[in-house]
Amino acid sequence: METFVQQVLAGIATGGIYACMALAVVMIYQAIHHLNFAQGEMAMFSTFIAWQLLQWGIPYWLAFGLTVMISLAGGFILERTVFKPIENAPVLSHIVVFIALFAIFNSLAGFIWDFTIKPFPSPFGSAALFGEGLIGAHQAGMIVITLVVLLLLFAFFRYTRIGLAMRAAAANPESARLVGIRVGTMTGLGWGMASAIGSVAGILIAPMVFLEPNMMLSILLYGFAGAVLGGLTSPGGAVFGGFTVGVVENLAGTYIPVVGAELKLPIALFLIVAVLVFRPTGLFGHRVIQRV
Amino acid sequence: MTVGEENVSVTTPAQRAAAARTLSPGTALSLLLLAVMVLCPFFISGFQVFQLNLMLIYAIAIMGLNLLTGFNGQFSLGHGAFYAIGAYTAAILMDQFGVSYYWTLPAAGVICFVSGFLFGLPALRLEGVYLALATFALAVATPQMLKLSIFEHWTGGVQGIVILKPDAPFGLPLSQDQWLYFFTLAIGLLLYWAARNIVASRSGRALMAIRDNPLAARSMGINVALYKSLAFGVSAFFTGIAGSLGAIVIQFVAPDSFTFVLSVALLVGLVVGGVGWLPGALAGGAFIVFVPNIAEEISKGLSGAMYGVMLILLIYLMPTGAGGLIRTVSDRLRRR
Amino acid sequence: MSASLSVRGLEASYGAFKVLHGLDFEIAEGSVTTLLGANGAGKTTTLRALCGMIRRSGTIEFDGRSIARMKTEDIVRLGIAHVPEGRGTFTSLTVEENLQLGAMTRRGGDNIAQDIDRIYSFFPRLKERAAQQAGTLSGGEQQMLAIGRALMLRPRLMLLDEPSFGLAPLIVRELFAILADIRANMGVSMLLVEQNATMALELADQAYLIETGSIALSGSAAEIRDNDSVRNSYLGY
Amino acid sequence: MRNGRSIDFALACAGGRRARIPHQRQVGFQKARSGDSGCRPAGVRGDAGVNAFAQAQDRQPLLSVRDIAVHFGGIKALDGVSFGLERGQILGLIGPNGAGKTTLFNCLSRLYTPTSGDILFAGATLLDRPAHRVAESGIGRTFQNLATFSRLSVRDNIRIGAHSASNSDIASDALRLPWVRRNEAEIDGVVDELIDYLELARVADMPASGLPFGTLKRVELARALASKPTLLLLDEPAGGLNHDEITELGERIRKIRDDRNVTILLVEHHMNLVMAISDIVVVLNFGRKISEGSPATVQADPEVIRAYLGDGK
Amino acid sequence: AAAQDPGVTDTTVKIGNIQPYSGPASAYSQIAKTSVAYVNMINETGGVCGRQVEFISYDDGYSPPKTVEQARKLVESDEVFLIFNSLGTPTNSAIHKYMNAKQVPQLFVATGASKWGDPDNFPWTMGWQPNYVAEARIYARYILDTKPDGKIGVLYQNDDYGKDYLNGLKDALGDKADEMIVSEQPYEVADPTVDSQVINIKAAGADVFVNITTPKFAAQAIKKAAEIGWQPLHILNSVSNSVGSVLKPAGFENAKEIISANYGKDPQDPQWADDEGMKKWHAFMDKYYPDGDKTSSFTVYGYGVTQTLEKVLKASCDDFTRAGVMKSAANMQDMTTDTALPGITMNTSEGDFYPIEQMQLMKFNGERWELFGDVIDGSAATN
Ligand SMILES: Nc1ncnc2c1ncn2[C@@H]1O[C@H](COP(=O)(O)OP(=O)(O)OP(=O)(O)O)[C@@H](O)[C@H]1O
Ligand SMILES: Nc1ncnc2c1ncn2[C@@H]1O[C@H](COP(=O)(O)OP(=O)(O)OP(=O)(O)O)[C@@H](O)[C@H]1O
Ligand SMILES: [Mg+2]
Ligand SMILES: [Mg+2]
Repeated sequence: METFVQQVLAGIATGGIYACMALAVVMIYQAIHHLNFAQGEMAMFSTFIAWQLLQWGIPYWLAFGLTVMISLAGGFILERTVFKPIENAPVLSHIVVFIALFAIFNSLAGFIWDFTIKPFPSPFGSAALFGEGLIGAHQAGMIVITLVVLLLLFAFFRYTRIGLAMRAAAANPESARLVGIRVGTMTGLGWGMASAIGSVAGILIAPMVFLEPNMMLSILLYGFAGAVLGGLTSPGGAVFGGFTVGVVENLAGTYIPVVGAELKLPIALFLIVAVLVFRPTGLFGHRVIQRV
Repeated sequence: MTVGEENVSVTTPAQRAAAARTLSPGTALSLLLLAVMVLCPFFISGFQVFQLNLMLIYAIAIMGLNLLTGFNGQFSLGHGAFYAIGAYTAAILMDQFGVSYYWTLPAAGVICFVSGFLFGLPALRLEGVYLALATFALAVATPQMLKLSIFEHWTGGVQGIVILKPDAPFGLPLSQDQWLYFFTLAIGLLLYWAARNIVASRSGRALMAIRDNPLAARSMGINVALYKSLAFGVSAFFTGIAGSLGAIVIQFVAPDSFTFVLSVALLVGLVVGGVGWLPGALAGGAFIVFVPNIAEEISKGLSGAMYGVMLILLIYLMPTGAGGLIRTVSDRLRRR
Repeated sequence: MSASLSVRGLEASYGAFKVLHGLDFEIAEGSVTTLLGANGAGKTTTLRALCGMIRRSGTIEFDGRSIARMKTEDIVRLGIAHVPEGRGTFTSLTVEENLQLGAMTRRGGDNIAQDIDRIYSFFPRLKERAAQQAGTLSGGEQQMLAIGRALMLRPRLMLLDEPSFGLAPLIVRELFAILADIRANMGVSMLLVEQNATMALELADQAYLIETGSIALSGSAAEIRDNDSVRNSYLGY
Repeated sequence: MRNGRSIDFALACAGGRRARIPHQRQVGFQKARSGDSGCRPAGVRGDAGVNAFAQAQDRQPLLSVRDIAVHFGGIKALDGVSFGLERGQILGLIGPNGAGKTTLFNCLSRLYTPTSGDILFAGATLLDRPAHRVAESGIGRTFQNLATFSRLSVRDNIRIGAHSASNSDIASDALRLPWVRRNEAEIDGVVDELIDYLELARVADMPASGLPFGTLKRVELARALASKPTLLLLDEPAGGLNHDEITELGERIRKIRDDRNVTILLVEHHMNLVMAISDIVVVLNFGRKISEGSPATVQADPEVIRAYLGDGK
Repeated sequence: AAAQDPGVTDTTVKIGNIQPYSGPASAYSQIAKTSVAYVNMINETGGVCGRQVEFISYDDGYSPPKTVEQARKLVESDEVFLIFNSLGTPTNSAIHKYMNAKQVPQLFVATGASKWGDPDNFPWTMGWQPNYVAEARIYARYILDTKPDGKIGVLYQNDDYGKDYLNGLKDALGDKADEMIVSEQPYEVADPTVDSQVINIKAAGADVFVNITTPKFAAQAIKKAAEIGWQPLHILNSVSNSVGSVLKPAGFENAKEIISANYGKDPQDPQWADDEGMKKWHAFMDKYYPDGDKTSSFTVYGYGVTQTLEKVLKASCDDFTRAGVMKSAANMQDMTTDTALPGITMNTSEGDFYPIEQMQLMKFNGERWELFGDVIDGSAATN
């Protein structure tokens, strides 16, 4: 029983990591109706930027803000430069370019900052809060920030015209142009926001897993899983999904005999796919009906 | 007879003629290519033959992926899994049961068809991104499954399985590399022929109809669920055979040989070769084998980045892959 | 009076295949011009070319200002609304969101709500479906939505590609009444592509007949109405 | 074994398809049907189909819609509609936008399942058939908003129409076995005939995307006919056609009914067309049937005028 | 000159090397970079046996098929003299047979798996570092001495490396293994954290924590254990006992009292500040690999292993053939390197292909490792 509670708490703590990333995933999905496989590496790169700024002695929150700004601009510019030439290329070609970006960011980061792990400071410290330190001050802080980002995102899509424009641009670019939406700008903005959220996620995650070029490799997958489980169209769902994945994974690893420990991740993923089979657009994603 | 068609009609015969004209160069070209592929093993080093062999093997795997993604519109980031199943089938059969290498191919094919078909069933309900995640999950889970200690007796666990490379039969004056190359080439041609038949057949049309418009396809009497699963099965069949060939040529299988990187490589190969264009698989295979080496030549420390940059440039050069490029070029020629 | 839209030598093609072979036509301020033509003649292509949805060449002047090089979104921002062939519904969004998008480029959210109500008063069915996913609407309902969305822009020029497509007779009549009303009270000029030639010619001032991408016949609506070939093939009397 | 059966099938179907002389048409037609029922893999085809054809000759009507309702959440797209349709008739189905016409079509092709009510086709219920087994029972359709296979050539689009009327398995297809080749030849025969019949020769080898709207409507018609339907559902076939083309279409529909003995259910908003070619007209409004009868009676029905036609006439 | 083996001329010798420069394992490529730098140093100081060394290093991204390709490229088209220090167990396994069939030395492979010392079946393959099994034995014996009735929890990487350690530990504990080991928790390299595993081990009531992890996860585990206020007897495998790249990130206060074993000197450890060997190493780093990471144990490793190669090659001058090199590799007597701990020597023979088998235990005092006990021979640890 005690183990159970501990594993759940630990699951929530790591789930926080996934939830952060899941938000970034939802953001990009709303903007391009697809997953960006380079997103994790972009977040990692942003985190290195933050780390560099801190090394230069810039105070934490200033560095934080700067990084978010840089990532926002970076994401926007990246989309406008790299993807402009292939605007009309099929989606698979875009996915391949995501993969290329993945390779580029990963290898650049290793080249610039090498592969040895780096401690990353937490603004909240690591004091044990409860669960005998299972949820420390940092985890708590991270969860709070995640929820704040969630609210902002939710409001953005629900109540702002630009949010609506962005969804429209992703859903039907041609018609979007016909109502005067600058589709390119919207996509760029979407990338910007996604990479900004990604940078926040990275900065919050790094203190827990240590900063290094492969930091996000698996976390992105968990982020996808969380977002997809919750429903890619629902920020709230994504966060819920993230936490669920964290908890389920731990419980699977602890309680499923024989293979549990060895197959933590596969089992978690299997469960998610199982859920999808029954709710093909995730737990909270809204179903788009096709008709003739 | 309406105006619109007059319009069209003007162009059609021209295009038909053009088609006729470009057809012969097309076949000529492919025959030339074939000739080159048959002859070159005699003029290059064993190691290069080995590389070409790998290229062919990846091409076969990509061809399988193409049937699923290009012709049926289902998106898979997990084909490395089927490649792995094929490879392990071959390795286990040869290592534990002393089966001769050529019998492992059909076995691998069948096993992969079944697993592909079964995976296709839940995948039925998933589309686009959701399917992408499911398949990606499969890719990520594969090495861990292969490591699983309860299968260790067969899979050799983390240590993997070492197998022996076959010699050329009936005392043919061929090195192991050359023999395996021709073996692979033959299998590849056979599968290519089969793939083309499928695409040109009733089943193939059903697959493409589902890709273009599932609802209409259903109303035309196409059992969408069945054909989608079949697509997965057949696709896995091809990729699995490629996997077993891979195992035979590499002489070794281990979980680390089949990480998600492999699945991603196959997808990249598919797109570079041209989605929905079977011969593109060759270009894709070549990309998988050679481009990383080129990237490494340029810069060791940044080989990853170089690879990425080259990939992007390639996509700029041919946004719809080699297939698309060739199509546009031949269109240009036509208009002359 | 200043030509609201004037087109000279408009050409457009799809890939290798040229569809428009140099069209010239005018739309006077606040007037309605209609394009007639068999299917495949190039009417839709003309409208698409005008608002930059396909590559085109020639001179296109809107209020004396060339829009031949402009991007679609900028052209729309000048107040040119397009009811496209195939309706271009945002199928995954709600009916209401679709209408809001129509007003996307209008600065200030001021009286958008009123305009939406106005659209609802034109097409009550849309009001009943306001919160529904637009993709589930019936064909005709989606057509109404497309028209409503275009009106939300408060356009100065409307490009209407078969607005009566799939609408019930009663609604068609109402639609033309609405168009007439808008034209009269708001001075909106219109380029109308319509298979229902009878009603189109009733509404229009000017008319052009397109055949295989070039203008075969032009004149005032009245003249065209009396042309025999048009009578036979478009009006049927 | 498998092949053996399929060869009979080819012959049987051939027998059916070659039948062109009026009084034999009926017979030949059934041969074709029972023929391909014979060559379907066991299990794919239930008894419904077979009964259908047994009963088809004597029992009328061909189609009877019995009090069907379709509800989407609160929306009653269809709310207890009943009508019958006899062999060889053309029934015009009209009504305001959103009245439920397409929804009814979607029920007939089993893309939707009625909330209540039943649909009998040739005496057997359709509701126990999945959508992909409707075509083989003899119902073909076109779509209101084009649903062609855009990347495929017109010819392939039509070939796909013949899917349900032929048979193969992916393995034999991959090996291009003799009987597969025979089937393909069989299909191509049907397709070529339709291409001539609907004057599509000029566009036959072009991709569907980018063809003019009216042409694509004809492609859909050809595709539907390729499955040798007994009942043909046409959803607004005249959309985007001018007066001339509509008259032409009207004649074509009649012709199809006559020389292919197809029964036709037609949804259209072009009154001249509907009233010109329909034997009976059914009017829906808000998912209910508000009127039924000969074109003349319906046109005169004040209810219909108020709800649909308007009195501007 | 007499018939020479491929890759050798009177003035040059080609050495091949395979390491993951790309992909998840790319951290290790620092080793190869160090080797390259070291070879430059050799060449500037006259090369070996009057020959300049040409060092060809390829990337295999830690993927066995790619390793095979690269190995064949080195052997068949670059025609290298030998392949040196190729990294990884699965990768080396993939070329194990090939290298021996081709009779090309597969020298000093960069993995501690026990299978590399099998001269009867694989006379052309030799390891270098103490193998994992041997190291595990040392820990087992330490546990049996200090906590004979301790409850052991093991955190191990779920691959050959982790399992070698685990098995080594088990058979050294002998029949006590079952009762003593209360929890075995595997983790995947793909796991973001090992928190859950650490918690399970603690929950199982373990008071001895055997931490068989690579640097990142080692640091995580150390940090986590401290966060949840768990102070077992913490044994950390040598793979991750670098002060600079593990203990510092994990936090010195958290790393206090950790036990580990080592055979090389830690560059961060002040006690080697004016040690002859380490001075050489620092000089080398400054001159030949200035942008190298001095806090990482990889650069030390790279220096040590390449120096061993240098010595072996120099020992083969009179018979500079592949066979000759293998002979002198199999004939090390109390050979040492600048970076090896005092008293740690390399010894090999026809029957013994394990160069380094000795290690010394050490305890972290909060800022540096304190060696204690005497140098232990892992191979002899149990008997
Ligand atoms: N996307 C496209 N690709 C290639 N050709 C096209 C494309 N769209 C239209 N065309 C061709 O351009 C010509 C004109 O098409 P357009 O849609 O303008 O006809 P239209 O006058 O609008 O008639 P309708 O609307 O009744 O189809 C037609 O011959 C058509 O085949
Ligand atoms: N899947 C669905 N979900 C919700 N509502 C639906 C769905 N399908 C149809 N409807 C509603 O049911 C009503 C009937 O739709 P249907 O397409 O049958 O109308 P219709 O008679 O074909 O109209 P039209 O003449 O415009 O094509 C419409 O109001 C539509 O909004
Ligand atoms: Mg048009
Ligand atoms: Mg309808």
